[in-house]
Amino acid sequence: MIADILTGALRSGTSVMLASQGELISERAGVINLGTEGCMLAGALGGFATTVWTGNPWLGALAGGLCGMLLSLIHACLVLDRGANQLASGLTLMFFGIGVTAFLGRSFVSEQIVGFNPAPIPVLSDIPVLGEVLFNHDPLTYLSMLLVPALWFVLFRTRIGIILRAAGEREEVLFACGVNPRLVRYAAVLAGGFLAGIGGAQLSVAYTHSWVENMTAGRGVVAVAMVIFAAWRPFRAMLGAYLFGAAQALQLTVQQQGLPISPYFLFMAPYVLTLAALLIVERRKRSSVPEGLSRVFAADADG
Amino acid sequence: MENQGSNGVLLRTVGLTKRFGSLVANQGIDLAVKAGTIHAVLGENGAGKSTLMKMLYGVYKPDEGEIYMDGRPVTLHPPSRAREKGIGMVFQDFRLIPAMTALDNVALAAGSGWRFRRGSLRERMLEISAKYGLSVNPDVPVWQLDLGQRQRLEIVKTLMAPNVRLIIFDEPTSVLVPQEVRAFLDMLGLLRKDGFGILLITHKIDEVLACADEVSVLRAGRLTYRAERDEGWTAERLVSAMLGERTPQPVTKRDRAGKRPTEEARRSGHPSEEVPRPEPRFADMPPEALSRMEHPSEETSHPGCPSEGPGEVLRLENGAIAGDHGELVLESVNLTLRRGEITGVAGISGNGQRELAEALCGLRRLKRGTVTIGGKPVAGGPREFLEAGVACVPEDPLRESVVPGFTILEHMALEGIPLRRRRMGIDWRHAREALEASEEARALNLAEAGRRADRLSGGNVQRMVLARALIRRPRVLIVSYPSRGLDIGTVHAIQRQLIGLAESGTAILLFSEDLDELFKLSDRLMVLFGKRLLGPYDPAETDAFRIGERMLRGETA
Amino acid sequence: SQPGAGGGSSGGSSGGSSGESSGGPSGSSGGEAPGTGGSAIGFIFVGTKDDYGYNQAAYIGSEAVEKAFPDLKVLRAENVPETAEAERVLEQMIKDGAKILFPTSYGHLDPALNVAARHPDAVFFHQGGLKTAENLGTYFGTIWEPVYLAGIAAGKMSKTGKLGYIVSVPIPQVLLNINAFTLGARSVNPDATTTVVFTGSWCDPGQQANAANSLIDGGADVLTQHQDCTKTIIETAERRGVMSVGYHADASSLASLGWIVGSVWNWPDLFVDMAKTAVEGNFKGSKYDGKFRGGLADNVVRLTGFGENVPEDVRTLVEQKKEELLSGRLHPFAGPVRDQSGAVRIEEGVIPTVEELESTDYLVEGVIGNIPQ
Amino acid sequence: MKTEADLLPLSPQAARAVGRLRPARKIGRQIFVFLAPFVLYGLFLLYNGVNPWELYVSMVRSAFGDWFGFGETLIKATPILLTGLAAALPARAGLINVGGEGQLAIGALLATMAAVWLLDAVPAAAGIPLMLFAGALGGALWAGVTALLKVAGRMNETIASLLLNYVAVFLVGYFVHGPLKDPHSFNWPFSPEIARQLRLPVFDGTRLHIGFLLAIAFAVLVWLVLAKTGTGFRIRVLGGNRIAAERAGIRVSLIYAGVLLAAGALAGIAGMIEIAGIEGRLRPTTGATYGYLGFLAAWMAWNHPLRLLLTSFLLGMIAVAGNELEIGSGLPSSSVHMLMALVLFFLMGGARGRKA
Ligand SMILES: Nc1ncnc2c1ncn2[C@@H]1O[C@H](COP(=O)(O)OP(=O)(O)OP(=O)(O)O)[C@@H](O)[C@H]1O
Ligand SMILES: Nc1ncnc2c1ncn2[C@@H]1O[C@H](COP(=O)(O)OP(=O)(O)OP(=O)(O)O)[C@@H](O)[C@H]1O
Ligand SMILES: [Mg+2]
Ligand SMILES: [Mg+2]
Repeated sequence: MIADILTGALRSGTSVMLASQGELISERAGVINLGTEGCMLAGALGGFATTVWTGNPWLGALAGGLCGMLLSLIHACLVLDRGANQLASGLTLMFFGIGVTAFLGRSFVSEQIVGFNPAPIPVLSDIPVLGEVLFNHDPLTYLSMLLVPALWFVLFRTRIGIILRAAGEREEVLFACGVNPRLVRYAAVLAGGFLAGIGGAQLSVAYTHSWVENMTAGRGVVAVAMVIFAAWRPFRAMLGAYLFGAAQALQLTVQQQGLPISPYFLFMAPYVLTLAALLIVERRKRSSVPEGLSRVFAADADG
Repeated sequence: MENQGSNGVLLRTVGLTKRFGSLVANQGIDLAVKAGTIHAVLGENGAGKSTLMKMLYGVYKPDEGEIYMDGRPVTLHPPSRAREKGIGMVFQDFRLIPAMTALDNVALAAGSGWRFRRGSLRERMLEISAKYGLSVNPDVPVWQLDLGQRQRLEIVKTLMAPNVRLIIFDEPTSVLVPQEVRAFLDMLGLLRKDGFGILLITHKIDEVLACADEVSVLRAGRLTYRAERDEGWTAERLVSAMLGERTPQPVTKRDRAGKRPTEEARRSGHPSEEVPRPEPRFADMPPEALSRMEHPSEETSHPGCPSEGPGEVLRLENGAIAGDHGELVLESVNLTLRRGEITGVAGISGNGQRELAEALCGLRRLKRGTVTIGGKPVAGGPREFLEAGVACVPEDPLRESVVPGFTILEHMALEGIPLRRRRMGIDWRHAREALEASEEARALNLAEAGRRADRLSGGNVQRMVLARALIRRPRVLIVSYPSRGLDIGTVHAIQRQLIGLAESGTAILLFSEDLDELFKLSDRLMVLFGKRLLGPYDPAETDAFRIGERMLRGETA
Repeated sequence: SQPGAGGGSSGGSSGGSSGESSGGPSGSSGGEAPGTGGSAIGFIFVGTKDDYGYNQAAYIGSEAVEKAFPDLKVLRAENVPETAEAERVLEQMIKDGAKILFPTSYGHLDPALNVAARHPDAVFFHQGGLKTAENLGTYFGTIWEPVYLAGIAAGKMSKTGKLGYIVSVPIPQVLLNINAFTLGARSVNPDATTTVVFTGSWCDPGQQANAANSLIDGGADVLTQHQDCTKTIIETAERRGVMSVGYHADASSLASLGWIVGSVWNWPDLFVDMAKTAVEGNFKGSKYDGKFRGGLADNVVRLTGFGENVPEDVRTLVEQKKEELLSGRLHPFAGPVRDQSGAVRIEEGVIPTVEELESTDYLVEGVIGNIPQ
Repeated sequence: MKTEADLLPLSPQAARAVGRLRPARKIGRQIFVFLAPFVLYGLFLLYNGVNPWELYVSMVRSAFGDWFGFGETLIKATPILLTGLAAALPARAGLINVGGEGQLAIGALLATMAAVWLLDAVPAAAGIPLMLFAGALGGALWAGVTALLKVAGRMNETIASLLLNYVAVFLVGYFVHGPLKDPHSFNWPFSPEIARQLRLPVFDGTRLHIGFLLAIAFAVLVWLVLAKTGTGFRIRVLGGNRIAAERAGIRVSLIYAGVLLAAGALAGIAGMIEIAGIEGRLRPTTGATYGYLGFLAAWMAWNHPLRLLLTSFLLGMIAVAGNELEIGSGLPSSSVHMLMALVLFFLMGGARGRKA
């Protein structure tokens, strides 16, 4: 049963995880994107539609990423060029994403696709518990697992990573170093949208093989919360996303035990757990909020 | 331009002008910097020095005028262009990212491409720090470094950029202790020898006298004086160029004549304002001076034995204070403040000054120990401390005291002027009248009450915050670096106010990096070193060397 | 506020509605029969028309109406929440000329009652409600009949005897279907159990996939559902090699291996007939003026075709039971029916009424899972 | 001594006047910002085979054409105004409350509980205020969770309040499926109807109830408190610079908790008004999306309570006209979201060319 829950954690956590890695990039560069939800939806629809047209889920995943990126471009323009409030712009983007995808996606609700299917990794998937939990997933899930160390490496071991983090800490420093912080932020927001889009595509093309409107149902919001829970670290964001997935799996398992607990309390569990996790993290000394971001949160009344 | 051939001139500006809205920050500046020379730029607060430098580094785009390098006109905006052309800048407020390590900071500025080789970068970094005596640990996050170390890192960073030829230093010495200033000026000498062109911005005339080859003075955005070392210059000439017709009045020193007749005599080598000379240098100290320190018997020192003395107002007993990251910054600190006395605290920046000041203002809870004010223990937050009569002037008033969009009057009402109610609201007219009637505000030449405080210059903000504390006539005043980065005129005004306040009975704790100021104002001196507060010492019985020694090495005897 | 209980046709009209609080702009009703003289027919849906489920079925019905009455405009509004928002939309439609309105979700009932009181000249056909008014009748299909039959097939086909049921929220229709399914399965396989999982939403494919996987991990080898969208569950079951029973829509094409059978709605004929009745001014006193329930016999609900891998004996058994149902010899809920705790809910020999069934608030013996109370 | 003040030739008044120069360009831009989304959306409509002009006319008519439509607009604007205040008030203290959604839901929940369980037989004069109080209490309780997490747990209030929205929806779900279920509802998930005398009085010929006057009164009250009182002064100081506020002895935690509780109460009152003014009973989705719309309205109004009157009316109008858009054009309801998002995008992009 534990193995089932862990497997479930990976299954339902992967889309959140991808989106939260994307959001992490964006927030490391100082831009919080509450529109991640919208980007995920765009990715889910774009990925699904492309898979319908081409029959190729890989192209679908790529297109999903690009759609997420396209949506995040709006956020980037508003926030970085027009000085709009990040939170308001993000929320609007969320609405916009829901509306636009619901509109454009109508004809795809009844479509069928041959999406990604679980592809057990030959030898590894035979390892007793571990094999089932880790090595019996769809290709996007494997990729997402590889993404995390890669992202860590880029962030903390390359100059690109340093520049990115600097953009989120103090843009005047970056400016003084001759790098245009706005460009860096643009790139980060777009990269974040791309990953959120892939997260959405994972949901539609790999996990559920279907598209319905608003199918992300708040996963994008959780992805944003997970970045904060993770204190802007990729591995912890992965952990957080899987924790969310595990809470969902656990919730279902508890229901099947027939325990006399109202399912409504179980539905709350993943969110309450996310809050609890956040609380525990925030209690530990001063967390490592990128300085640029803390300014956003401090709601400087002017924008 | 007539000066086509370079003849050593690295950079020349012609008629450079910069406006901020209706404010003209720089007006028609002509300036030339030669390779292998130190060119000092003097000017009081708000004269436009930083603005000029930021144009040279490409942060601002000039509104008018041209810049030539090697005789060719160039555009320096944005900074990436300036850097390409070989200009580096060490900013007044550093351009470092506290959350990242020193090495990462260097990689950010000095590297290129998307990868960096940590190994070779670290090697080059250590090489350059060794060459110019700028030791920094590459692997420590910047927030752990003190200001001196940060500045060294900033300089290393600048030197590591490819093809730097001209380095701009914006008020580099304001954060350094005398010993560090010495080392810094020595390093400037090395750079000069290696052929760098150097632009040095400062308020301190003695530094200019000590090292500059050429000087330009700015006043109210215009160039008022320019001279080369050979042309001969005097401190008086420079001061009057900075301040115009206004002649600075020296601060009336505290009259300690009755108690300590020998005071003036003992402070040998102390420069007076009228004829500034270089600071006493630790490195220059004669061996006799050092040996004298081994017999500190003549000094009064009572660490750890505070007894209820006469006029005691505030007492901190056995205090332990944690820093921002939870680490212990100060332990078993004992401190007593008395009515009408100024207690000066010296120490290298980053030794717990901020933490101690914040603890005494209630902003930082003590880990251990107690604070008693007027015999009553005070725990709790700033409010309790305020009610107990403590006023604070923070280290960085712009960040810690200024509310964006609020006027000076509103700021004064926040702490200084008591607010009266009028119907259900606030009686602003009364507050304005109270402010206009206040002597302190007039003495400090406060800007008009209706102006937005966040648009004031640093000096004006400093004056506002000080005036606010003075108006309250507090029992205790905790004041940090009141004259940091201010021009002489303002410094004198502020110092006079502090002395006046003490004479009216307030107990003052004064943090300063300027030993001169500490000696001039303090009745007792203490030193922060290595998690301890040393002292108190009687300024009449010790001298700058010994205090400097303790700042660097603690209590050696 | 006593709601109109009992099977009466036009009883308990304004039960719970705040009809008279606002006189409202009533049209020129006069002597005209309600529902006549309009220029449009309005439909409101709680979801989108393409959900491959409940709303799509109703939408298809609305298309048939559109075709049958070329002179009348068909107005539609999707995603109308089950709040007073629906009132606004209905008012808007009336303003745009509609005299016949189809609020198609259970939660649209109260708003519809309010609007109906304000507009006595319009006729309302509400889908699934148990309250009626002078000019508001309700209709529904006894879909639990085919669901019972599908339960029989599932009970026969299951090897583990563990059936999984993925549902949204515990409303009576949902509970009724779970019970019918379980009774069907246990009628042929007394040891069979149905594990119920609530997802809390009508259409969240991610949750559905989670639930399906979780049930399969727990040993279920037949999955069915009561959700507005159903594709994800059937596809997930198929991919993981377990069988599935459909609901709302024929999804056999999604599961060539595991499809057993499904229960679907068939609204077009009924909708057209209801609209016709109203347009011709015959609503009053017709069978639709009150609570109309159509079943297998009226072809309002149907059983889909069987999957390829369903053996002949199962097919014949189901067909045979269907005949019994149609002839009235068999009633799935004929007592005794026990709930999860073993208590008898329907006494021996009692056949429950429509109201009793449509306000089910318990799960029968053999169901694992619980409803909030 | 020469100060910076001397260098500034203009008085602040004069400087402000300079800022107001070139009004023609400014107005031009505002017209553009307002019209552009409709033009863009019109193209989109044309592409989908709908005549945008006819549609816009009928939309305007549906929102302003008669008292009923106008009343609907005000009905929509009422909760948006209140949840907008719930976002604006904390924003002035430097907090970002995105929890209006959940606070409204819990306010509605408590108001309904009070109405159904306690106030069934209480006359209107006492019953309505008590129900209002219950709603405010509910919202405040929910915001109190955020406040507690913020003040005692140092958690970021944006994320906390956002996540709590989801929890609140499930909590309401629990009650309407469980303890608060109407025993006569044939087991459908909604609460019993509240007693007739607890319903807010309605204006003739519309569904408009006096709740909207209440909301306006609250907006004025919030403005008065912020602009005139000492408390408001302290709130704004805190919003401007937290450290400065701390140094000035302002009790930061107290104000944080206070504004969040007040915000929650305002949103909770919105919930109560939805129940007592419109719905008459609690359903699982009562008041959904008003919280988010309120946040956007507050943002559009720069968190100024009086400007909020305008922006919430604007959003209410689009929402009402959106129904007509859907019915009249046959386009799906999601297209209303698109129009609203477009309007907001342009406002965001166009309203502020300048930066701080
Ligand atoms: N970004 C800006 N916007 C508006 N005014 C500015 C800006 N930067 C500087 N100023 C104003 O321009 C004038 C010159 O400022 P500058 O910082 O160059 O002075 P400074 O000589 O460096 O003073 P200090 O010794 O205090 O550093 C001041 O009055 C200042 O208020
Ligand atoms: N152009 C702007 N862009 C963004 N935010 C703004 C702008 N102007 C004002 N604000 C913000 O909007 C809010 C209200 O501003 P305003 O200056 O009108 O309020 P106020 O005068 O302080 O309020 P009151 O009228 O209550 O005294 C403040 O948070 C302010 O910072
Ligand atoms: Mg400067
Ligand atoms: Mg104002």
